[in-house]
Amino acid sequence: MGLLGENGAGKSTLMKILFGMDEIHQTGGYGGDIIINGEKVQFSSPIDALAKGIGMVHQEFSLLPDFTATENILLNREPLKYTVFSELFGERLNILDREKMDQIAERAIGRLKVPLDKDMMVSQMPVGHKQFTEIARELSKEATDVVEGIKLLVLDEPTAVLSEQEADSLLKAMRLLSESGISIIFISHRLQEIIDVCNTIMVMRDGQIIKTVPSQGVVIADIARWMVGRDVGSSKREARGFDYENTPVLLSLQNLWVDMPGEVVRDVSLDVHKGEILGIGGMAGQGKLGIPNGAMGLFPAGGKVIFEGKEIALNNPRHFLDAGMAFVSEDRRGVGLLLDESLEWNISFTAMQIQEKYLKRYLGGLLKWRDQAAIEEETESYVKQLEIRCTSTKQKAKELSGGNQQKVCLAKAFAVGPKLLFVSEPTRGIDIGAKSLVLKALRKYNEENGTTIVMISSELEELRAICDRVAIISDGKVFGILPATTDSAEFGLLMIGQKSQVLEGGSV
Amino acid sequence: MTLHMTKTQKLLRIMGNNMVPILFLVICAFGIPLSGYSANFLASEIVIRISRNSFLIVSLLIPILAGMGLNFGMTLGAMAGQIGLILISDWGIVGIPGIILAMIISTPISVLLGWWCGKILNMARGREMVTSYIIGFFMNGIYQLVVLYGMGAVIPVRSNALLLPRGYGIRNTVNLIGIRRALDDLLLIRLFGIPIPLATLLVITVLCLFILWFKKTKLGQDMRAVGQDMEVARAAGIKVEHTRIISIVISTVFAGYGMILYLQNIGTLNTYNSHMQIGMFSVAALLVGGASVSKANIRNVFLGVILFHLMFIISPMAGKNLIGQAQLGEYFRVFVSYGVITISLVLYEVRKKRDQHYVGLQLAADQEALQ
Amino acid sequence: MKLALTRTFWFRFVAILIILVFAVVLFFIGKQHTVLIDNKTVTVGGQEIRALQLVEIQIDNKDSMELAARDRDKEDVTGQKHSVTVIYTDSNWEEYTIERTFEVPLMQEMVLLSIPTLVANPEADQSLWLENYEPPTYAVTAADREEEVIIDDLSVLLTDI
Amino acid sequence: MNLQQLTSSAKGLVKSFGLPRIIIGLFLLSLFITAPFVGVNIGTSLSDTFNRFGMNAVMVLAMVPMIHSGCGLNFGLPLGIIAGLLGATISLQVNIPGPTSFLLAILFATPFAVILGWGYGQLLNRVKGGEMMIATYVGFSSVAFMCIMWLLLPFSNPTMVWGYSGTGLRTTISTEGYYRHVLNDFLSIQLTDHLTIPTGMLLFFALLACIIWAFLHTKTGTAMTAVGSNSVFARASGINVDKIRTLSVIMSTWLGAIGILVYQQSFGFIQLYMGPFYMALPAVSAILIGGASVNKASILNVVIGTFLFQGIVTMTPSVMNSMIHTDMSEVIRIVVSNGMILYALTRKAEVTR
Repeated sequence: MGLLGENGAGKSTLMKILFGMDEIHQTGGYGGDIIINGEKVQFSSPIDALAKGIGMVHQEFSLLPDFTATENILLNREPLKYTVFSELFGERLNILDREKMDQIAERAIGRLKVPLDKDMMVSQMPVGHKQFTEIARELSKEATDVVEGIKLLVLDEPTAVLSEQEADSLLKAMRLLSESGISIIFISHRLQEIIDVCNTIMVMRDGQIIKTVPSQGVVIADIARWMVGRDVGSSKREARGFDYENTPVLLSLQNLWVDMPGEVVRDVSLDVHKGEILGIGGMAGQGKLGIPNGAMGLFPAGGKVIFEGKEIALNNPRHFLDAGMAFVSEDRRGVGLLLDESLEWNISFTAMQIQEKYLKRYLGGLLKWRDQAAIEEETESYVKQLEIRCTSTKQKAKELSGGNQQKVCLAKAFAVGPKLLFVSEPTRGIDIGAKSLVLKALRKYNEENGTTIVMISSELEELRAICDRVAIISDGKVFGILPATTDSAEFGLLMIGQKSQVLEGGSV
Repeated sequence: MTLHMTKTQKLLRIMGNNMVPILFLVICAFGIPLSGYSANFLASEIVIRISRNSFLIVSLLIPILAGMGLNFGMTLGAMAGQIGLILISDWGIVGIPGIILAMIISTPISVLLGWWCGKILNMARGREMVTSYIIGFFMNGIYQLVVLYGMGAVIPVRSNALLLPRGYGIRNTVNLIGIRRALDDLLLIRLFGIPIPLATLLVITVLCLFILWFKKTKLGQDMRAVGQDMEVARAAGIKVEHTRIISIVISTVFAGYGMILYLQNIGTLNTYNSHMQIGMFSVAALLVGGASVSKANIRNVFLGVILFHLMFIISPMAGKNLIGQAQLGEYFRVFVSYGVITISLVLYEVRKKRDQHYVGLQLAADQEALQ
Repeated sequence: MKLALTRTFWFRFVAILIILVFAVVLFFIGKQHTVLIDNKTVTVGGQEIRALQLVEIQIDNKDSMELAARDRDKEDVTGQKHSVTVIYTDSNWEEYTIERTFEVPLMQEMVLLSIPTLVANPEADQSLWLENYEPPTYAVTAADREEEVIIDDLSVLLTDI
Repeated sequence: MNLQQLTSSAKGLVKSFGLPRIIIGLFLLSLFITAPFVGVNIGTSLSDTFNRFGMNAVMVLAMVPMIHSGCGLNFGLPLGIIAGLLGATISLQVNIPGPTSFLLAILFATPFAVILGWGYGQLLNRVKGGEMMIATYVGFSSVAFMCIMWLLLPFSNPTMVWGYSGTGLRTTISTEGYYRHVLNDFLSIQLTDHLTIPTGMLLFFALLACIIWAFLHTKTGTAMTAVGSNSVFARASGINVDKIRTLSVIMSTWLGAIGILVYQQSFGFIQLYMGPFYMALPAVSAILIGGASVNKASILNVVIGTFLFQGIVTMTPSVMNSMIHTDMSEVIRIVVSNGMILYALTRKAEVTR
């Protein structure tokens, strides 16, 4: 069974419900029934889900680097040899039964039929083998009197991090398992895999099941459409004609690589024209977030960034900002805000440091004094302009809601008065109202001040809504650039790494 | 992921990882001739130091295993041990029975203190070391409250030899004549004129064996797991907090025993000071042995005791012969002890950073390869 | 934390019990006493017993000591049960050996063993010739002067370890 | 209802002011109240408190810059103190009597403070996250190192070196005839025959405090606070975090140097060798008692903290002595100060995201 859908379509939420993870219970629980082998179940915690014989392999590994495969597979489930001390100090003082551990590990690995050395340190493993170790751990959970043997295995994007051949051997292993009577829910963005390996395909969007079809005879294009939703040409928006010939290139990235954990950019080359709004989309983990973070210099990066004809030295935000660019980070709490400080500080700080705004100068500029009045004034204006809901401009940033925090981040960037503005995931985790307001603000800012905006988002529709062009990043490279007016199915294809004929025509 | 390093880089890395022991070898190599001590004298001194200190140092191993860094809170154990000793010398219990009784008394105290210490350290996650260090100071205050004002007033202590003339509180120094070298002399043999306290060494060996055995147990495995990644361990259902606390408790109890063995060798208890510096010296010795904040084993302990105390023995004499001031040597060895800890702490942090940048370096390398 | 009467609990319970018992035993066998051996003329129940001219004393198996008249010596012993051997020669050079065992009260620091009394009536109960002895307190306190307590003394950092 | 409001507001007050501070405050208050009944002169104890306040306040102030830049509590204060000691000894060596020597001491101390502080800062930048532990040991090892230096450095002023050997500095050197009480006696006010206020010293502290306060309102000061509050944010705003941190460390070190000089001029002696060893802990706990946390501190914290801490240190011995005829002050000091540090260390861990 293959499960797929765009980011935020509700796949992982569904799985969390299935596992009774506590964040579900905290955030208002769920309705409906889960039925396993005809009996209705209600899991209050992952543990009793496991007890029912459901295993899950998460996207990010939970392995201990300096343990061998065996030790990881049997972590906290090691078979023990009796020692007399255990009578006194509890069974934790029993000796590990290494032989038995090896046996179990071997059996588990054997079922996968993969070349996995059970005595290899995880830290030395290629990423594929780590994946196998994770799966083997689930498989090794054999039937005991309390725990049922593994029956259902959930794989959350296992192939995302794998190379081709690794993926292949994983798929093989999956087939073996399903033949051996273990049902598998396989979440992936690589449609071809899904079609190859799965019996049934289920597509989700906006928390609903769109389609559930047998995999025979399904073509990728269909799936793409189901995923992205709207049918061909149904998108309605005022496309503003933007002629690229007569507008100079403001920023051009050349062979940019960025080491941003989870969002690695391998080799990106992009031209951004003056005054346009460029959208950058793509699946999570493909590297779209890495681009602005790298260009800004928040993460180690290499390659060329040329702004207004001169090259910007990388790995130092100062140069980036001095050049007249600004960046609204996707990580509001971590990078975007001084949570413990007032709005005034948050909004004025960058401008103050970079352009020496809001400063009184004494002793011939030797002493640069913070100009409280100017700061308040500025803050007030932005609070009005962006409708930031706050008790006062003195309020601490951490007390605001996500949406308002995002507005503060924008205000911070606007205060610098940038020529080019990177906006990363501006609508992540904020309510609909705030969303549209933020997007409007961006569009307005672009039209009034002619500021070039590069907007990174995983929500294709919002990109198509306000951008002129949308570039799709896949596997750390620009996979294609299309005018925002292009039919969303095309984007869907690009996102999942399928070249299409239209692309050549569409690309600028 | 393997970033290809040149031979020199590899060599430097190895040097860096063993910098401290190498440094000490050099110091000793220069110091020994300067001090002009005979090999025989040094040998016998070293043997004494090993039998005296290694138990204390071994007690540091388990928290490191559990990823809690160097347990400066071992001072707590030392205090417990001292309380045990004070009590038995008041009761006039002597010889081996005295030592064992002192250990029995110290155990519950150590367990309580250790438990409390572990709880605190769980609250101050990420900065265990500095916290355990401060805990040492804090408990020193409580210890003084008990020993200097409690004993004789609340806790019955009768012996005039122990009590201050004012009738309560223990004197600055307590003479442990009753148990002095009781264990050492139990099985004392001489090799080439070097006295070797077999009994003590035997006890230490047993402890080492215990440590080795302990690593094989489930608990040991859990501690290793917790030490590597708490979140993963928790996800696997290991009781992380509990495990961490246990590791501290064990360490504290052993520290208590270690202190008793240490003092039975010295023969006099420096009531208000003995425990304070013991933590520092043990940690220093362990680090000198090539241990790091995250990795330590029994080999480090003994290498450490030998090198560190060799330096300790020779430096005053060396100082005297060098500049004509023994005091200089004494300051020098204090400096070295602290310096060593500083260096290895710094190295540890720096290395942590370096490993984090590892991925980036690799990516860069790939890019270079491409262009 | 609730108390569960599991197997482990009982094991722990017993273990702790054993340790406690062991501790008590240690207390008994490890307790140190001082036996003062005294060879002075004493008067017991009105009649005077004269000190011996020369007598050889041995407590347990420690090396024996010789006491002339009016000598006093001491021996440190651990534990409660001990034996004393008295070897002396009377006026007509005949050698006698008296061997007795005696028991020191547990919390008694010092006992005084009067040889003449013992020799005079070797069969008598130990209470006759062995009496508890309290050291005169002034002996200790006299030496005392008010000493002030040094708490955080940094010189210890320099002292040998 | 009304009662509820009252209690809630009371709770709020406690929360805002911090429970431990309230407890300590009340304790001190009770000491002051009981003092006259047990025959302790309020006047003397007050002037003692003021005196000690002045002596230590600057060293407590030395915590502020490093806390602001997120370097944590400055357990490495002894480094600064050493710079101060070097300044003091050199100024005595130059042997110009009177107040001038104090200025000279500051003058000589400054370059050392800057150099040491810079190196110290470089080190701390390499060990972000583990600052406090390393700071502690940097302090200790530098003290131990200077012990060697005090023996070897070629000082010759007879008031400083050992009489018999003629080389090597004494453990304690009197500042008599040099800058002893230069600040204390400056405009000092004699209210009663017991109560005198060392105006000069307090003014000096006020001056330094104002400088720091002002600095925190400048561009760089703002940057420093931001670095401490969220270093990633600061970096994303184009600030050179390491540079700011180094600057803060230099400032702390310098203040430490000045602090010890103020201490000496009031105390009357220069304590060398192991003298500076444990001087960091009281300063650290003082600022924490004042309500600072591991990454937030204000001048107000310094003032409150120093006053409370020194108040307790001065009051407990006298009051305790006259009450129960035993001096438990030492123990109380140790427990309170270290307990406070523990409290801060654990509390910070809870709020970290």
